[in-house]
Amino acid sequence: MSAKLFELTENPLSQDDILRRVSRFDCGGVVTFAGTVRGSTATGDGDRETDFLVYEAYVPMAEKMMARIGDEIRERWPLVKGVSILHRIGRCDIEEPTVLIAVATPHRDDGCFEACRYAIERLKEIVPIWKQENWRDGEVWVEGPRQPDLDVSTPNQAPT
Amino acid sequence: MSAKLFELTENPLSQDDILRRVSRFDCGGVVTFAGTVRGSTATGDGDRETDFLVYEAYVPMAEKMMARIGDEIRERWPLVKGVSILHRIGRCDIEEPTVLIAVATPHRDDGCFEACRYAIERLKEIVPIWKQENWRDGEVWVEGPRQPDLDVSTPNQAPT
Amino acid sequence: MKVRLVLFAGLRQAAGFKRETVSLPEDATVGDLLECRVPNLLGRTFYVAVNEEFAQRDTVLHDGDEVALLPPVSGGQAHPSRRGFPS
Amino acid sequence: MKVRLVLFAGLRQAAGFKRETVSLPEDATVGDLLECRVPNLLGRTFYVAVNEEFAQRDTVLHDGDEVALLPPVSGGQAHPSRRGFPS
Repeated sequence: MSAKLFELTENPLSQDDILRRVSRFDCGGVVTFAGTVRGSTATGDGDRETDFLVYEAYVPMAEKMMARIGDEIRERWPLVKGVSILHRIGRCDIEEPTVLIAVATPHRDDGCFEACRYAIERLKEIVPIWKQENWRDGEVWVEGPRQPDLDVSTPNQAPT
Repeated sequence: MSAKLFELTENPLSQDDILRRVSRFDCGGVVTFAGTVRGSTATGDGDRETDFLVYEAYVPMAEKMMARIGDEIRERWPLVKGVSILHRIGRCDIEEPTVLIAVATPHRDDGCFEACRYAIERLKEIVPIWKQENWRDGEVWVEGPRQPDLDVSTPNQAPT
Repeated sequence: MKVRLVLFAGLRQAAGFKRETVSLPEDATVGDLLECRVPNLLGRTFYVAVNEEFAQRDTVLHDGDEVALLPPVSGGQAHPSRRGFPS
Repeated sequence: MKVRLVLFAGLRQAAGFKRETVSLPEDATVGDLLECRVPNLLGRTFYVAVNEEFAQRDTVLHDGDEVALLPPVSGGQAHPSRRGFPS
């Protein structure tokens, strides 16, 4: 099987494709998380509309960090047999998947749900990918929550 | 959208298909569980090999019970916007998905992981589908764990 | 009255038939039907549905009902399955 | 020595450039590079990677290093996103 397990791509993502990437003879449970582009987001001020997103990434580091999340998962959930993380770059339209994360285990109680949840949380902490939100009359690069141990803006930080 | 949300089928299941069935304009997170046919199962006596499975169902009741699981989910996780459950009948080969369950929510913290996990547990309690395991020199209809409140084998049971 | 009896999977195999129409006295219950038609299955664990809803042994039947005998379900996948018939 | 500086997303936009080669004295740190080349960004929250690994302000640089300035990541999806620049 030559498909990469951790990949950034400009092409549409396929859930069937990621299932094939992690499927194994000895696995019976696969959990896949798909993050899709919301066209409408409920806010205190009523619904906010989005037209499309554009993703930019530091590609080699992002793929390295996604592989690291795979390593962290195998350390925390030793029964996990397969992990794949795929992320779009470029323009993504409403309802399109922007990220897919699949985790395969022999049985459904072997950590596939927990590990998949962990992966999406970690992705949003350490994988250098950014989204630009575009709507009718504007655009903005969205920044995620600050990870204090990574922030270099204050000189006197503790080393990691 | 005319595709059924709760369906038994003799055709191969597609994760891309179920994602389309539950995708919505206002949802950004979809969790899909795939149960796939294990070719090898670790046991105390070493690995046990399976050649293929055959699924039989009480089709109208099974689809009704799958829809009921959808209702239970919307009651327990009111932010869930979409639920679909698809199950194979007939012969399923190694690594093929036999069941797909997809749950869509606006954000990933809105219950999509928990509701998907709940659905597979409930499916194994109340949805009348049975698997026949086939291996080199035999076959057997597998029976799941007994649900005491449904068992009619003892006359003096409590009414549900 | 007449009811339709349907059996699935291992129960179908054990009983040797899939589907049958059974004549019963008025006010017969699920239990009456089981004792009359499949007494040999009564030692097994199984569930009963009447018209696609789970029922109990004392559920009263009506003309035209469909009564299904259901082994403990084993759909889905991804759980250790057992080899050999369950006890 | 020379290092390559790369900026992404909102930082690239704010700095007005994407990529640049910078000459630095030996033993210069990440902090030295930032103060020398992008002092105007120092009020913002961002991370630094040296050769694709997260680094700190006092990480010492070497000739040929690639230093990337990374805004807090916002990949994935399915979380409330904010409108307008974060404070």
